[in-house]
Amino acid sequence: MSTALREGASEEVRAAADRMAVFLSRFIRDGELVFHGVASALPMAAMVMARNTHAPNLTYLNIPGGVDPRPSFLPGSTVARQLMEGALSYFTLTEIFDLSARGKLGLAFLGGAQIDAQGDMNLSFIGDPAAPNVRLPGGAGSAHILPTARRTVLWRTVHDAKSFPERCDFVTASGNVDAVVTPLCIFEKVDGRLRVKTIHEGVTPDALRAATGFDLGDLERASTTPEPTDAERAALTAADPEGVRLREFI
Amino acid sequence: MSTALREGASEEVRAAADRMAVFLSRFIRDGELVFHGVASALPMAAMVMARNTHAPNLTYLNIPGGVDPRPSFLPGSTVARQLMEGALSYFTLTEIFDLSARGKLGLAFLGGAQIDAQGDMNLSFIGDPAAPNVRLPGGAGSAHILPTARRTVLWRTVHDAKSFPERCDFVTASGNVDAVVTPLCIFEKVDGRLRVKTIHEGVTPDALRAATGFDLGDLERASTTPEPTDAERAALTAADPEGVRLREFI
Amino acid sequence: MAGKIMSLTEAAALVQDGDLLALGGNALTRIPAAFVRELARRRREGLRLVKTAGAYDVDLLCAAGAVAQTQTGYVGFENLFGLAPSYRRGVEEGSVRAVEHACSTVIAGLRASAYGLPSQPVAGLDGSDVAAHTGFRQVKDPYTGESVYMVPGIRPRFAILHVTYADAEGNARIEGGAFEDVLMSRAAESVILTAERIEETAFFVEKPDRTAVPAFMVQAVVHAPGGARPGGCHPFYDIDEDAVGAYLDSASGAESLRAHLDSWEERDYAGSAAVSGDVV
Amino acid sequence: MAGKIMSLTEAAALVQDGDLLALGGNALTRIPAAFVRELARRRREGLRLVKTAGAYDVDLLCAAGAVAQTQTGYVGFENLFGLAPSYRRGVEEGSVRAVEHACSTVIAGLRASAYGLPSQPVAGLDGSDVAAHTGFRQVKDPYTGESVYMVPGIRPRFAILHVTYADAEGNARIEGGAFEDVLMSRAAESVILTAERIEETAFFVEKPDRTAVPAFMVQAVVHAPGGARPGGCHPFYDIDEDAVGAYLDSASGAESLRAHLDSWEERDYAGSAAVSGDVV
Repeated sequence: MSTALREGASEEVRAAADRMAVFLSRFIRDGELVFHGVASALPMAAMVMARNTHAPNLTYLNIPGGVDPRPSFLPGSTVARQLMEGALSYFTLTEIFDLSARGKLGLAFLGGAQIDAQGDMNLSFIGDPAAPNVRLPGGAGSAHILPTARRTVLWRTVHDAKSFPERCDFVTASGNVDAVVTPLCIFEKVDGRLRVKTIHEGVTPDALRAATGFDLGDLERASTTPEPTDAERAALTAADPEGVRLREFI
Repeated sequence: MSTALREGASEEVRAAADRMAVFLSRFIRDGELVFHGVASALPMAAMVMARNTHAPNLTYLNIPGGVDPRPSFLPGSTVARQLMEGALSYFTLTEIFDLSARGKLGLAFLGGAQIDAQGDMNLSFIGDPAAPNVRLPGGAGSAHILPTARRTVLWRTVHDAKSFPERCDFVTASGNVDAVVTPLCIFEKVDGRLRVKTIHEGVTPDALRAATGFDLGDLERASTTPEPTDAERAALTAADPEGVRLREFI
Repeated sequence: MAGKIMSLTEAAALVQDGDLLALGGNALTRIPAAFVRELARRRREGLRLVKTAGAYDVDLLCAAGAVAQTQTGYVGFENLFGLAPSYRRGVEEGSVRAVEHACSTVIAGLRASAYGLPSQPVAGLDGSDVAAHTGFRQVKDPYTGESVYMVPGIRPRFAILHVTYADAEGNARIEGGAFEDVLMSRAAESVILTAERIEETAFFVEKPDRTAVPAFMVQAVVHAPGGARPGGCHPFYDIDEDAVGAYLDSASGAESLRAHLDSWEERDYAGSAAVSGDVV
Repeated sequence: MAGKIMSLTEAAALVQDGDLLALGGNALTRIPAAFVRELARRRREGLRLVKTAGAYDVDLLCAAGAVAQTQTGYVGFENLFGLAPSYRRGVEEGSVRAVEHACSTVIAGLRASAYGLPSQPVAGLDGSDVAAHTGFRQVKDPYTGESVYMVPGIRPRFAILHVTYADAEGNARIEGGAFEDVLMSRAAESVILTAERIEETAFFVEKPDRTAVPAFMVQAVVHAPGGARPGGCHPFYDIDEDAVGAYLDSASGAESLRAHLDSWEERDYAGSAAVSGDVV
């Protein structure tokens, strides 16, 4: 099925998935304790890739609890048993929350259905929370992790004005956001507000503005995101040969 | 060494140890969750004995964490690894405190250096706590267990006026005391005060009064503690052939 | 081997309308799927569900109209199938009250009960609307003066756990991720186990450190091979994506849901029969 | 195999005068005995010790004049030898400040730190003088209004744990009772392990569920065979009562204590040497 996914995906989607996985992986520092949660195919691929490239000493933490697993293949669910294979120890989600609470979680990847100009995110409700238009799945651990992890990187595979509003309809989580990775750009958080750090190749400033619901201000400082290198592409393919990362785009 | 202990103990001490172990065991109800802590040779012997007699379905809990262990021999330290042998599961001290806190611990045996007329106990300080004459070891879990376990039974191998004062120098723990077992008698707690329930054979009321630091009131209601039966003696010997229970009398 | 073993139907009958239930497993892994299907067949109503990350289990009970309230950090089908349709519909229509939690506050509420406390402080939540929306209150820490959120105790009537191995008395071993199952067993008033395999007690004596739930906490044991399907259960089977997809197709209407439940009935009851035969 | 392995002397040098140390094990089982002897040899001062039930480890450091404060539920030699003489003398003379705890409040204080909280509520203590004596404060639960004792966080600079097996990176497996070691490792800023055996990392991959402390929490690993003696360490040796008695005989004076420490020096240093030889 995953192979079918890869075969069936358009060139454009495949390029976006590869870029986002590579760009996420670049935020991982060697030696760091790094966590991803549920529904996190892109960070999973990014973490396995980073371990095989610039961050061989990262400690990989996840919800099933396998510390530094060597999965035989990347599962479609990021809570599946493969993330315990080859682990050195088990460290449950409860333990990961505690670790973060005491300031020792290095980096966490967290997704958002909405990410606003302050870098706050929403995975709870679209519309009035008391009578929502859309009940979203909920923020899982994000309300805990975002303010307690040393660094967090958010991502969203859709970049449009609804997904990136001036203010979320509901703030599920707020906190230590280092960066936000989208198919169009990378934001960084400066003085409490998202600022475009780099724009991906082929994306015009006008297209980025049109796709974003909040004022991007001056884009002159923004450079072009360095494209994935051949080495990064090769490492990503080796980490995720079946293209599980594409699942986030279906 | 234990054999030496048994050989070396006087007839009187051996009789006192046997009685107290048997009397403690009688408080165990079949099917109950029962706990003893550190420095608890008598309850350890009583629990193993009870399991082999009237309480085959007790669940035996202890500090090393072995649930329902089948120790190859009874250790001198009641925190030793023998109390994990043959266990079905491990249940740590932390878990036992939590179990007690949520009202599910059936019975706990707890010792006291002083036990007062209210049934409160002291394992902390003799004299002024700010400048104690004697620093005692501390109450271990008793301040937590005494008020939260469904029932507790206290014991002390020395029955004299200093050990049984009207009021403890310091109340280490207070709570749900069902009974207090001594070499001379068994107290029960009625309306917030210890009352003699039974007096052991051969102990006169006058001797008991002389050995107790608080007013025993009317002793007419007190009957004689039924002596250990032959079956109980045999079960005790089978449970503790080396006489580890005698260690509490050295 | 009688002990606490009963049929799936008998065990499901222990659950009353309106009960607060903690469901073990996480997302699509080691979920008590056969048990929730049986609750749906028995037409339970007004259930309140507790889970960090739910998927098929929470959604199916919502589809069956069995749920009045959820206390969850996440309900969805991840990148496999996205939002949980019946849960979503129930919340949006107002028949299901979604008490918004972070997974960490579900854990804190369970900890409060496990520790015999009325509530449990929790770190995080700064800047989030969750605390105000859900009504988590703060206290001033009596030493530092800082404000700390307290999560009220979550005390399920039952923890419903699908475990890898159990004996007839209720000792349970979990292979693979244990998630919040152990904590749920401590927080709940009682525990109902469904188990892939029923083993002799000697199996547990061999590796007592692997016993996740001691027998004395457990009220009922159901032999339920395949009881986590269409979810996965290490080491026996992985998530069956096609079967999850088939559920999602069927969950849109009462009739198709009934057909879904019927299609699982024989498999769901297979274990209960086996216990009085093969396994004893 | 270099990793985090160092000699006993090097590891003990990580401890500074005045540090707050959590000591693993319980009573006379799996205690970090070689490590505390080395602290005594290095003439550390002003240490503050955390333990639920201490014996030889706490008493020896008191005998050496190394202790300013203890936070313990119990210190003594049980029915084997009774009161802890040097601890007792230190407290009675005023050189050691005994912060009176129940074992459960030590655990609550460690939980506070492990959970990233300033303090942790705890059940029990009703009617006890411990709370007032030690200064545990109460808060009103914000939901029920009932008064609850809060234990301030206990955050040791190091958890000092003697474990059965470790690898060079600090993965640790404990056989027999784990006591509060796991919680201590989470509550402490860092962890120093002494280990009966140093194993390859593959040993831990084989049974990851048995890894009590993951490597990323650990700063130093010392190979210390017999490192719990005269205490016991399953499955290698039981409590050596004669040796405990010999310690108690020697703890009465500075000179005899020095002789006691000297008599253990060769054994205590045996492992450190072996690591760069046999074990690599």
